[in-house]
Amino acid sequence: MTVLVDADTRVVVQGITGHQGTVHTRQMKLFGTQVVAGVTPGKAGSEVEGVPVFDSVKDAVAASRANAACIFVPAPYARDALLETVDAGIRLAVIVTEHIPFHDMLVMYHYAREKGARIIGPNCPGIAAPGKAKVGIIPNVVFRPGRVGVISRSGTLTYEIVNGIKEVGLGQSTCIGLGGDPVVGTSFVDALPLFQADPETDVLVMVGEIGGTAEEDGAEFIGQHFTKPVVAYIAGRSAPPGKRMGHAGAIISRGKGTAETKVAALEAAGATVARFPYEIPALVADLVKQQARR
Amino acid sequence: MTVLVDADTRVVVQGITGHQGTVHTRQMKLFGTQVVAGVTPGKAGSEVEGVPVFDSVKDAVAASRANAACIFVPAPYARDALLETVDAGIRLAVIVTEHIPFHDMLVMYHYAREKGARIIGPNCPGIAAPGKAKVGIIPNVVFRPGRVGVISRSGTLTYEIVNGIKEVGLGQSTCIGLGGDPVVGTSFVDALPLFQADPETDVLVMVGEIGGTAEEDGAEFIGQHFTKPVVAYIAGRSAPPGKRMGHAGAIISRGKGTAETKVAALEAAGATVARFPYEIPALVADLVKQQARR
Amino acid sequence: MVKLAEWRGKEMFRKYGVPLPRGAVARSPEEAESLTAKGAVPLPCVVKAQVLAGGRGKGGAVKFASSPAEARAAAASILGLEFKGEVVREVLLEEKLAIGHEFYVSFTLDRAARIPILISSAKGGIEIESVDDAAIDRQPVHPFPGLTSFERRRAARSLGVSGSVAKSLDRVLGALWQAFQAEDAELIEVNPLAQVGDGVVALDAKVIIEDDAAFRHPEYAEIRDDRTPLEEIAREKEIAFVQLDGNIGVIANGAGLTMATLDVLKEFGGDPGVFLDLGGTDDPNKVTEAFLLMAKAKPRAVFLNIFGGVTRCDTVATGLVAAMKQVPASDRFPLVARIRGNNEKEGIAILEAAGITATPGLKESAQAVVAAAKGAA
Amino acid sequence: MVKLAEWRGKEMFRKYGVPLPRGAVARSPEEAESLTAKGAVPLPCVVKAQVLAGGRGKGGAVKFASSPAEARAAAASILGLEFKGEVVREVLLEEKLAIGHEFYVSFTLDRAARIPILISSAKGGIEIESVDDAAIDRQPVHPFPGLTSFERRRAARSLGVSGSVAKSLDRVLGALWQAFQAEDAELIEVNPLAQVGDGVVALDAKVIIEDDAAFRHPEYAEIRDDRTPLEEIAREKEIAFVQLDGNIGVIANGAGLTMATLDVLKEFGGDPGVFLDLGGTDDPNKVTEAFLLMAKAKPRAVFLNIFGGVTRCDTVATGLVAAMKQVPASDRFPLVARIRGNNEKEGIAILEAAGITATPGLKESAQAVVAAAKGAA
Repeated sequence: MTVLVDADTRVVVQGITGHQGTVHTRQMKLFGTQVVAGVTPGKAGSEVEGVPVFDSVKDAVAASRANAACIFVPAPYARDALLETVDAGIRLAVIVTEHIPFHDMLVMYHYAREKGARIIGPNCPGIAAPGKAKVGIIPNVVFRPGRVGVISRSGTLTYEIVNGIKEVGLGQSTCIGLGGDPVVGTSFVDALPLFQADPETDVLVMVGEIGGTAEEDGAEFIGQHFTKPVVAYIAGRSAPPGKRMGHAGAIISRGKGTAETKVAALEAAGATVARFPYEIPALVADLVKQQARR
Repeated sequence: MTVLVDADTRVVVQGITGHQGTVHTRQMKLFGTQVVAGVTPGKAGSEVEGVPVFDSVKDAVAASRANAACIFVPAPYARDALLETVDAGIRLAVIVTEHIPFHDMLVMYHYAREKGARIIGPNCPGIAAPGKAKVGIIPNVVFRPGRVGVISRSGTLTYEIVNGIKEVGLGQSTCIGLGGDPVVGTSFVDALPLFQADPETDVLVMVGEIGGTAEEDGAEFIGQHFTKPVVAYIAGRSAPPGKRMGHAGAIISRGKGTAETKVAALEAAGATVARFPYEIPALVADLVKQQARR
Repeated sequence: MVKLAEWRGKEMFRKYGVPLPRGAVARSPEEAESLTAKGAVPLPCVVKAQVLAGGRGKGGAVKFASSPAEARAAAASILGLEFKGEVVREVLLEEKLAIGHEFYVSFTLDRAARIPILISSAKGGIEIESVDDAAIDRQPVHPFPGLTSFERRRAARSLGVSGSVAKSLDRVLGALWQAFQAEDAELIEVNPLAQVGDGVVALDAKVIIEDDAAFRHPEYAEIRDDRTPLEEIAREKEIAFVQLDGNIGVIANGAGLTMATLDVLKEFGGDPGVFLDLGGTDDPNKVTEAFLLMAKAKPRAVFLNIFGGVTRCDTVATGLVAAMKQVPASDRFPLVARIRGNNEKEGIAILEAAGITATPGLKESAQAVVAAAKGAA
Repeated sequence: MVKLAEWRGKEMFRKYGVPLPRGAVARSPEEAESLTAKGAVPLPCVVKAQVLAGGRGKGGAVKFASSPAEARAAAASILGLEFKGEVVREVLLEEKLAIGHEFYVSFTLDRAARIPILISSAKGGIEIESVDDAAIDRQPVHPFPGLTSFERRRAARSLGVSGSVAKSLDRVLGALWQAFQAEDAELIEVNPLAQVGDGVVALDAKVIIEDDAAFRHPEYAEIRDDRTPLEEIAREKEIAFVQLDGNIGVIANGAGLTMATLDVLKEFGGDPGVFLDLGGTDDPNKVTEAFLLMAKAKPRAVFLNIFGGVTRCDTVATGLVAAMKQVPASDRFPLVARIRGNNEKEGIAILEAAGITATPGLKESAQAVVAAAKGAA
C-alpha cells in the first residue's frame, strides 16, 4: 500500500443495488479495482455487475475478505451502515452519501476513530490510485499513473484539476477527495502525512475551499513536516460571506476560515498558491521540472 | 514502574473532603504514597491532610502533575468523576466507590478504554506495592515488601490473605484488588500480564469468587502465557445458588461460573488451588522454597 | 435487585411502545369477573398467577376463561396458591390471541465482555436454558452508539422473520433496548414474543431492575415482593442480609470473606442459616443493628468473623457488646467471635470484658461455632 | 439550514424545561393589546420584532409597554418594519423581568475538532464577536457520554456563578445540550441568559436546525422564513440556488467548481448574480428545471460551466436545449457554455446543433460571458 489503497484493496460496496451503487461498482471494476462484495439487506444471493450481494457486511467480509468499504447508502441509513462496517472489522470506509446529518457523522467519526478505522468523506469523491484501485466515484478518465498526489475538499473541481494534470502529460500517484461537509472523517492534516510518507508521490496538489480551518491546519502541517513541493488552490475567494453559521461559528474560527487567511497560511508554509484552477497544471509541471533538474 | 504504581505515582484523590477520602488520604500518605492533590468541587483552596484541594481534576493535574486517581465520590456522581479524570489525561483510576449502577460503569469502562485509560474497580480495595505506593484502601499493616503478587476480586478476604503471606515471613510485590462488581475495569485476564512482565514478582496468588467467568478466563491465560507459579482460591464453594440473574445470565455463562468450573479450570492451567483461605500462606511458602531450590 | 411481576413489567413495556395483549390485573375473583364483564379484558382470556417464580404453566397457575363466570372461577382457583413459598395475590387477565410462532428475546449484561447483549432465539415459549446453543444468537450491543439497525436485522434473521413481522420486531427491539438502558435493567426478557397477525406481541415480561440504580428510580422503591420480612428490614438499613435454611448465623465483613466463612463452616459440618455482610462499616450503631437483626432470625449459634481493614475491630466489638445487652435472655445464642486486623487487641479486650471469647484463628473458631450449634440443638 | 425565529426557538426550549419569561406572539396590534389585557402576557412587557437578522435593539424593533394600549402601539410601530430585507410579521410580547447579570451560552459544532462545543461567557447581552477572547470559555463535549456535570461546573465557573444560580445554570445547560442533539441543531445560542432572582432565564433564543436532518424533523418543514421565493422553489426541487446582487447567472456542478467559476468571473470584471449548483445529477429534466429557474432570475448572461464526471455532458446539453425552447423570447439571454469531461464531444454536438457555442477553455469562456453581460447592459 502506498496511500490507503493498492492492488490488494478488496472493496465491499454498501448499497450496491441502488442506482449509484451499481453504476460506480462498474466504474470501480473498470478502473481495475477488486470489488469483491456488495451489501443490501434482503438482497443476499443476488449479483450486481458480477459481484455477489450479501445481507450484512459481516457476511460479506466472511465470504470475500473485503478490507475497504464504499458506502452509497441513503443518508438516513448511512450512520448505521458505517457502524456496521467498523464492527465487521473494516478499517477504511469511503462514504459517498451526501446530506448525512452532522450529529450522525459525529457518532460515526468518534466510533470509527475509537476502533482504529478511517473514514473518507462523507459527501466525497473517494480515493483513486491509478494502476492500483479506486474506492469512490472519481471519473476513471481523468487519471493516468504518475507521481503527483492530490488532496481536495471539492468534488467536480477535483476532477477538473486532476484532468488538467493529465493534460500536461503528467500522472497521479493517489488522489483523495475528502468531501466538503462540516464533519469529515479525514481532513488535510490527516491526509498529508500519508503523502509525505508515500515514496510514489513527488509533488502534491491541495485543493481547498473557504469555510472552516482545515486548510490553515493543513498549512501548519506543511510548514512543519511536509518536505515535498505543494501547489495549492482555494476556491471561493470571491464568494459572498453568505449565510453564516451564526455567531458561535465565528467564535470558533476567529480570524480564520476566509480565502485570505487560507492563502496566507499556505504561502507562509511554502506552498505555491494558484489564483485559478487552470493555473495549477502548469505550476505542477514547473515543480516537476525543477525536481528533475536537482 | 513494575505493576501499575511505583515511587513516581502521584495520586489525586477525588472526593477528598468526604470521610472516606480523608481517612484514606492519610493512610495512603502513611504508606509512603505521594498524594499530591485532592478534588472536591467548591472546596478549592482548602487542604486535607496537608494535600491541596482543587475544584476540578484538570486544575489538580495542572498544579500537581498527578498521574493516578483514587475515587471516593458517591455512586450517583462517580460516573462523571471518572470521565473527568480521563479527560484530564490521567491513565490510571482506582474507584473505591461501591454501588455504582452497572449501566454507568459500562459508559465509564468503554470511555476509559477508548482513551487508553485503565480503571481498577469499582467497589475495590485498589492497588498497593509495599515500599512504593498505594492507591486505594487496603490496610497498610498487612503489607511488607516482598516478591509475592496478589490479584483478588474480594475486599476483606484479600486483606486476610495478604496478611497471612506476611505472617509466614514473606512479602508482597504488588497487590491488586479488582472489585467484585458485575462490570470491573480490570479483570484477572487484564491484570495477569502485568505480573507476568513484573521482574519483582516470583509467585502469584489469585483470589476469585463464584459468579461470572473472570476466573475461567484468567485460568485460560495462565495456562497459555503465565510462567510463574500460581496459588488460587475460589470463595463461595458452598454458597447457595442464591438469587440468580434470571435465565439470560445463565445463557451467557453456560457451563461456567460455579466454584467447580473455576477450580477445575485453574487446576487444568497448573495453578495450586487452596480449599480454604488459611491454606494459602503455607502453599505460597512452599512454592517460594521450591523456586529457591531451583 | 428488583424483579418486576409480569404485569408491572408489561406496564413498563407499554411506556416504550411494546405491543401487548389487552389485559388488566385482578386481586379478587369478583374483580376478575367484573373486568371481563365490562369488557376491560376481552373474552376469551388467559388468567395468570402473578408470581416471580418460573414454571407457572405446569403448576396450574395459568387458566383460560371464556365468560366472566369462568374468569371468576379461574381467579378463585389461582389466588392464594403458593409457588416456591410465594403466595399468589394478583392475577393478570389478558385477551387470548391467535398466536403464530413463539420467539425469545432478551437484553442483559455480558459481564466478561463488559457489554450489553441481545439474546434471541427462534425457539421461544420454553425455558431458554433448555434450548440448544446453536439455536441461540448472542449479539453484543455497544452502549455508544446503542442498538443499531443492523443488529436488529441480525436478530430478525436469527428468528427467521421477514417483511412486516421483521418490521414489528425491529420496533420492539428498539423499544426494549431503550427500556433496558433508561430503566437501569439487569434483564429484560420476553419469552414468548409471539407472532400475532403480521406483527409481534410480548406475551410475557421478565424484568429485573438493578438495586444500585435505585436513586434514579424512586418508582420502584415500593416493589419488595422478593424479600423475606427480615431481608426487607436489612435492605432499609443497608445491610447485606440473606436467609437460608441452616441454623448458624454468620456475620462477616466483605462478600468474599463471608463466602469463605460459609465454605469453612460447611467443611466442618456446619449449616449456615443466615449471613450478614457488614461491608466496610466503621459505625458501631450499624454493627448493633445488624446484630439485633441476626438475633431476630433465631440462629442456634452465631459466628462473627471480621478482618479489620477499613473496619476497626474495636468498633465492631463495641457495637456487638451494645447489641448483646439488648437481646432478651430467651433469644440468646452461643457466639464465637474471630476478629483480626486493625485494632485487633483493643477489640478482643472489649469482647473479653463482656464475657465473649475471641480467637484469631479461622479454622479453630469455625470448629467451635459448629460444635456450639450442635450443642444447642 | 432552518433558522428559528426567537419565539419558535423559545417554544422548543420550553419542551426541554428551559426557564423563560412568560410571553406570547402577536401578529397584529389588536392581538398585542388583547394578550396583555387578558393577562396572557403580564405587564409591563417587552415587545420584540420577530426577525432573523441581528441588531434589533438598535433598529427600534424592541419596545416596552406598561399598558395594553402601549402594547398595541408598540406592536403597531414594529409590525411591517423591514430589517435587512425581512419584513416584521410577528412580535413577541414578554413580561419584563428584573434581571441581574447577563451571560452568554451556546452549543455548536467545532468542525476542525469534529466535536460539539459549549461556549460560555460572563459577558452576555452583547454580540459575542465583540467579546474579548480571554472572556470566552470553549469546552468540547464528547457525543459519548454527552455533557457531563464537570463540564457544566466549568461553565458555571467561567460565568462566575455559584450556589442556586449555578444549580439553575446546570439544569439549563443540560436541557440545551439535550435539545442540541435531539433537535439536530447546528446552533443553540442564548444571549442573554439572564440572572433573575436566584436562577437563570433565557431572554433570547437563536436556534439553527440542520437541513440534512429534515427527515427526522417534519415539524420544521413549514419554516422557510429565510429564503427568497426562487430559492424556496429551488429547495423544493433540491437544486442548490443562491441569489446575489450581480447580473451574470452561473450554472455549474459541484460547490467547489461553482465557487471557482465565480472567482474566475470576478477576475475578468464580471458580477455573478445567481449561482446554481447542479450537483451530481444525471437527469436531463433536472437540468431543464434548473435552467428555467435561472431564467426567472432574469440574468443578463448565463455561464454554464460543467465538468462531466458523474454527470454526463450530453445529459446536461440535452436538458439545457429542452429548457431553452421553453424560455419565452422576451426572457432570452446570451449563453456561454463550457463543458468538459464525460461524453464531452456528444454534449458539444448537441449544443451546437441547437445553435449554442460551447468551448472547453474556462478562461476564454469566462471572458466571453463577462463581455456578453456588458454588451447586454
